[in-house]
Amino acid sequence: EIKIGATVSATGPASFLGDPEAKTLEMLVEELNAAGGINGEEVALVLYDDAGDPNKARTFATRLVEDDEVVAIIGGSTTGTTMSIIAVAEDAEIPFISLAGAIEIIDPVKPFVFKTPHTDRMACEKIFEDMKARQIAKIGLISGTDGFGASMQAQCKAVVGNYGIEIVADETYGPQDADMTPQLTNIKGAEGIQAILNPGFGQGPSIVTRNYAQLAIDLPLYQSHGVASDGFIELAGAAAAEGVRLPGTALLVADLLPDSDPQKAIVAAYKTAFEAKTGTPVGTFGGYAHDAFRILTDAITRAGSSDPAAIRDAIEATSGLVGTTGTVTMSATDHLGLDLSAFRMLEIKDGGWTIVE
Amino acid sequence: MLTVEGLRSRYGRIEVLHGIDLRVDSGEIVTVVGANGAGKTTLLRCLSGVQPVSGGTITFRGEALTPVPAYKRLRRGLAQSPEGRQIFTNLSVEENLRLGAFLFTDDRVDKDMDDAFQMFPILKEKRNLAAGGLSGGQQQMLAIARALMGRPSCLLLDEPSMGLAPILVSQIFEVVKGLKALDVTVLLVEQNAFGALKVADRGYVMETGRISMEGAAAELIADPRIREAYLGI
Amino acid sequence: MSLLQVEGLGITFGGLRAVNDVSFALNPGEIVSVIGPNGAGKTTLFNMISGVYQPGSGKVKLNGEDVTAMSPHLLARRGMSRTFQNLQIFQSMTVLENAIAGYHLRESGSVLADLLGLPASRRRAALAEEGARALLARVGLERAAEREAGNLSYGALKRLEIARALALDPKVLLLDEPAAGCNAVETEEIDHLIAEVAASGVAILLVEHDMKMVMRISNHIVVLDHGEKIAEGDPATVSRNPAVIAAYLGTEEAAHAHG
Amino acid sequence: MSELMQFLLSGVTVGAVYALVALGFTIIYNASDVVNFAQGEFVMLGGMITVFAFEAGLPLPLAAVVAIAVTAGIGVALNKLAIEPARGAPVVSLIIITIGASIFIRGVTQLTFDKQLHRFPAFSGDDPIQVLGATILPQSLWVIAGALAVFVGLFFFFTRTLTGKAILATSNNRLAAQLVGINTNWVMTLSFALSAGIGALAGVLVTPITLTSYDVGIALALKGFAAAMLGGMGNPKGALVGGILLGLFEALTAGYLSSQYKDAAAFVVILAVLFAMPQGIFGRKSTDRV
Amino acid sequence: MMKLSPKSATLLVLALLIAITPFFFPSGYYYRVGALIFVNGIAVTGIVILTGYAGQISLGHAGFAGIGAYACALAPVHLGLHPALAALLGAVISALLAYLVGRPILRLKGYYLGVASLGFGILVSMVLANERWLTKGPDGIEVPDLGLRALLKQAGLDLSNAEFWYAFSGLCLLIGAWLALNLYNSPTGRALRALHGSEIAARTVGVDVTRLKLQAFVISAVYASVSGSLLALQNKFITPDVAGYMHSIEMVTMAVLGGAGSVLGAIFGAGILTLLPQVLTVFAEYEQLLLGLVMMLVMIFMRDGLLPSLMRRVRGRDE
Ligand SMILES: Nc1ncnc2c1ncn2[C@@H]1O[C@H](COP(=O)(O)OP(=O)(O)OP(=O)(O)O)[C@@H](O)[C@H]1O
Ligand SMILES: Nc1ncnc2c1ncn2[C@@H]1O[C@H](COP(=O)(O)OP(=O)(O)OP(=O)(O)O)[C@@H](O)[C@H]1O
Ligand SMILES: [Mg+2]
Ligand SMILES: [Mg+2]
Repeated sequence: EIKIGATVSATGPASFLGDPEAKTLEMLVEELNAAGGINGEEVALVLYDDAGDPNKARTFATRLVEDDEVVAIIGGSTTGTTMSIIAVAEDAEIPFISLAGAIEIIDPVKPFVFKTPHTDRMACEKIFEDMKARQIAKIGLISGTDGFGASMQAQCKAVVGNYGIEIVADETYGPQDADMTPQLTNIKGAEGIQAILNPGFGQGPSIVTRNYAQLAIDLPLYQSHGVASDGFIELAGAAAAEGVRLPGTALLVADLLPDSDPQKAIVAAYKTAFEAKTGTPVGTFGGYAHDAFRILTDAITRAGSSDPAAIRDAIEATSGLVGTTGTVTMSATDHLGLDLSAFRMLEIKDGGWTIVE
Repeated sequence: MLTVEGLRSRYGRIEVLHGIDLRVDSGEIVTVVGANGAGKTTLLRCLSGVQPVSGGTITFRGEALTPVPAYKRLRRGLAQSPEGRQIFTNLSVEENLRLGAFLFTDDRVDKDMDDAFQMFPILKEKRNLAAGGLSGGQQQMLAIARALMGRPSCLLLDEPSMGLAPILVSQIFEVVKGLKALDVTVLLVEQNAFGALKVADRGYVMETGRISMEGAAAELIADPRIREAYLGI
Repeated sequence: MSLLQVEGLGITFGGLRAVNDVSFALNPGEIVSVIGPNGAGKTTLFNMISGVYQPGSGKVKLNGEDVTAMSPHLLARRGMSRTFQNLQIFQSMTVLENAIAGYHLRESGSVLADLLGLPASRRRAALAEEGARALLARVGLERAAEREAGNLSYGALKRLEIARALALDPKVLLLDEPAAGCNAVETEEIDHLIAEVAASGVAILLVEHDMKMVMRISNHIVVLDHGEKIAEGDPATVSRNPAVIAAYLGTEEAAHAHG
Repeated sequence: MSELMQFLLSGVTVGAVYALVALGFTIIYNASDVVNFAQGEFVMLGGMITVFAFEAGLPLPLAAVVAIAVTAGIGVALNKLAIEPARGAPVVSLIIITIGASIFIRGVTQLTFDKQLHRFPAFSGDDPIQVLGATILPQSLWVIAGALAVFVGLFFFFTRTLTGKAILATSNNRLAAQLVGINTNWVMTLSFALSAGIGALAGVLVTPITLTSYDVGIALALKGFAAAMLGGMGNPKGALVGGILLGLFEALTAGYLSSQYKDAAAFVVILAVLFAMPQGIFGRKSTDRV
Repeated sequence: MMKLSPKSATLLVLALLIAITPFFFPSGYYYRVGALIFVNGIAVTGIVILTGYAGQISLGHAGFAGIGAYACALAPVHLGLHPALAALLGAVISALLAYLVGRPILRLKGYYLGVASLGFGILVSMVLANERWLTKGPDGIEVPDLGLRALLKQAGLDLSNAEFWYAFSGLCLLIGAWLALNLYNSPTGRALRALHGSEIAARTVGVDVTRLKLQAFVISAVYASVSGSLLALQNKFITPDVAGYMHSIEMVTMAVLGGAGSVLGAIFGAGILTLLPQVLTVFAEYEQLLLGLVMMLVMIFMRDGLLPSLMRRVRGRDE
């Protein structure tokens, strides 16, 4: 039996991330064992819910390593929890695949730490590329004060200059706020503003989108991958969400992909299985866990052993593995293995997703 | 009317009433005297149901009272003016009185309130003041008046004269006497044993949780032991 | 100059003149009683003197120093101590601890010493405990020392308050109805205690409705009605005053007071 | 000008949400001196049950009524199963029980329903209404009207009815309340039913604006608590004014100063107000004398 | 046989528990949980002084934990202080801040004090989350190593990370408990409990209530700060969550659950609430539900807190 450990934020403020991640992992383990496991060996998943609390995450990581004696860890839904787990994994020399966005996780490279989501910075870059193409030069930013929003805000501000774009208004909202019209009113009134970007997750972006419609702001609205799921359209309301653009993964547009697309088969399979099992629409975040699990099992298979060091080496040698976020090719200097092509710029039209060419 | 037999009660593991036998007949005024800590208050608390009974029986108008929860005892006609006054400090004087008649919504409530104001005119003056702002003696008057608002057939008074000016002390005893005419039975716990025994028909002496003496009030007043131990004469 | 001087003290509560222009003086070893009908303003007067209420007008002088509206803990330092008509007991502490609390000013040192449990701090605490036990014996509560104070009967609590107030070793002691809830015999005991304390040179200001006690031990009586001083003098004079009889004593009590 | 108007409208909308939660606190507090930290869960339940009843095919009004009734029932159960058995326990212990209850309710909700965000349609559509160059959603008007209606009802209840007085009497002096014939257990049951019902009503009204999920309760409870303290705990007037003021502070700070520190600014104002008025704006001083 | 004072008995029990339990630890993970219990125990001991002794409610003490934690993250980097000194600096800053904040808010009573302190805690956690330039924002910041373990290793005592923090936090807890127990029966402790019972009576016996409350607030803030520092140093990483209101409420809950009036009780409460989530992981989905249920049941059946109620029951059987 091969023991894989995971700690994700299945409850708490980051349950938007952790809940689909947990469900995905459970589903994939079942699938894998039904198909005969890895090299004939069963896989056991030890899954903990750290509720988004970094302190708990560290305790669970210790528990996974010391008590459950797992061969690798997946998890850390947020950057905070990930950073807590890293110290433990590095100490114990157990491979760890993170599901969080920050670039600090893999830059600088730490021997035993990997991650699957494209970085927040890449999301910003994808958005700014699209803005640049539309000749937008002045934008307003409105982000949540939670870890996701704050990290996106910082990363976007760091790279925005590269695209000749200027942020002329920068506002935030609390993760549980009920009304963002004051912030939007201020942004709307900023000199020469051409578009608004709202990185965040949870209810915030839905409320922003609705307030946007309420105030009849007719500037392009960009959201982030934080809300890349069908749920967002429903919560924001199809009318209000019309025309919203965001960088998403292939997962959301599985049916729109041409058959030639290498990701098509993978994302379609995951989407069908997940939606059948849980009854909830797939989203980007479950996809991260999906990819992490694929990378790990692929590595264990190739390593032909469940020795952590061997697994680590095999993960680093991952090449051309197709996941929901993109095609992963890792190296000793790149523990992420994705490029910007992992993202697709999506636009909401008539209550559904379309791919922006 | 009220019969107590072998009543025991305890706070935690410490028993403070060790089997009290006591009887109050209809229309009677009965007083209980005793030193500090004898258990007088505890006895009254048992009667009104706010103190658990660990043994013995209480019978009121022929029915066992022990299983009746405190809030239902007033319905049966048993009202109490408790030790420490226990008024609703945050409510106005008038609201206190109105709540005294919580069980009633008829016109008599207003009349009773007028009677109460007549008995203690100061309460009328202060009717809109939060009761917590009253002076000690005024609060005592309110506690008595509130108990009367419940139209009791049997009234339990715990040291009603405490904190009252001398002129009012005599008035209170007059009121107690007057209740007799209204057919209200009274069980009176008093430190002013002299005054209490003078208005009472019968009396009990309580010592550390037991009844040590009982008899007609006139006899007790004359008893030298009582005179020395409680009347200080 | 008297030890405690009250000059023209007054206060109003939402239009009601609870106390108006009351003056008197109190000397060491003297017992001055304040009497008057319910609501006359006696407790309010006490509250102003002891810094619980801020007087609207007038002055309180202690040992010649103006202490009007001074915070109670500072008054305590200057030797003033009191009991309460509405009991103020530290309910969840033991009887003994309640009494020791009265030694606060004499036993307390620095927090740091207390945190570290330094011998000096422990020594002071031990002294306070010794004194407190003696005081409890004096009010007849020695056997209840280890009981939780909230569990005592009303009369016992009254006596505990007196013990606590005495623990301060006060120069001026304010007692608000110390005998309420005590029978005639118990009242006499308190009576003796107060007389003893006064004899040791403490100035005592007393509010009490038990006329026997008041007449027996007071050197001087101040009578309040509706917040105003309506009479004052020695017990005999006051108890004969028709205004006092009408407002407060009633004819029966007045007869008692003489007989 | 129209900016200010927009800030004010936003503030009043959010403030009405807080006020509704704060109003829910008043009854249980008035009956028992306990701040019920599960109040936010009542709001959450109101929203969640409506969502699922609505999705199950009930018409929205009926779904809302079901949600309010069920939540009131849960309030009663909470009292019967957890508060009443702990009778006589210190107030802090009761508060911990309500915290436990809130965690428990959240856990059960997450199991019975799910962890997703939900909403149901606004009662009168989503077309904004223009007011002096600013806009407000019709649903906000519903929330504001709801807060006002609950306020009026509670105000009348506590000042004019004997039952209302009985509730106040119970918290003021439970022993005396029993002596005058008040069934204090029943008073507690009634208070929990009413509080829970009001909480659920709040949930029904605000969900189209704020969305709901199993864990929205904590934040709402916290803001409602702050609002209630600002206005003066236990007083319906205080809950209403405190809620609206808190909403306005937040909106104006977000609009004119810094959206990052708007919550902080709101608390600074609360501190300042409490400094001047230690019992909140309408709180009454306790009148116990010594 | 000499009769132990309650203070010595408590300390002895605590010391024995800390020393003996490791013999039953099957893996390093148990040391980690133990260390967390001790860290929480320290914070909760502070709450005992403030709430259990003096009767003042705080819903913002995590703010001080945050200051203690971030001092350890920031002072070594920006001021070049050794982490141990940084913790000390954190404690000093916490004490100062508690003094400044406490002066105005301690005039408030009950829930009003609760909401004011809650505001303070939220303010701290907002600053920690929002001032990215200093604190790196909500995603957290690294904390340098204390270096003590390396020193011990040189001295020939080679402890694993978890073992070291178990021992070190345990020692700190013992010291903290010792101080708090000293306080209980001291003049100051008595005065604190007196003002809890009746403020006005405390004043009339000469207690400077304002000053004393402030002292209790400052002392408890230092406890919270030390607890935060230990957590940060142990985890070598800290996020603003440490200052969040959930953490404040958790502290109070631990204290009340175990028995806010007694040091040992409160530490017991810290133990239970730290262990519970670890035990409940086997019930995965039901964890929250069970946690809430346990909290309710304990308070219903042991209204004065776990330990005092248990002790009473044991004693009751003796007689
Ligand atoms: N809440 C309580 N817990 C424990 N013991 C109590 C409690 N209340 C009273 N007692 C004890 O019970 C005994 C009887 O008290 P009770 O109050 O009935 O006396 P009492 O006769 O009314 O005295 P008093 O004249 O002083 O009012 C006393 O020894 C008292 O200490
Ligand atoms: N805080 C307050 N608010 C309103 N009225 C008050 C307040 N304090 C005192 N009063 C009023 O002032 C008057 C004097 O009260 P005080 O308590 O001083 O009387 P007292 O002489 O001590 O009476 P008693 O003998 O009954 O104790 C009373 O009429 C009382 O109602
Ligand atoms: Mg009594
Ligand atoms: Mg008085």
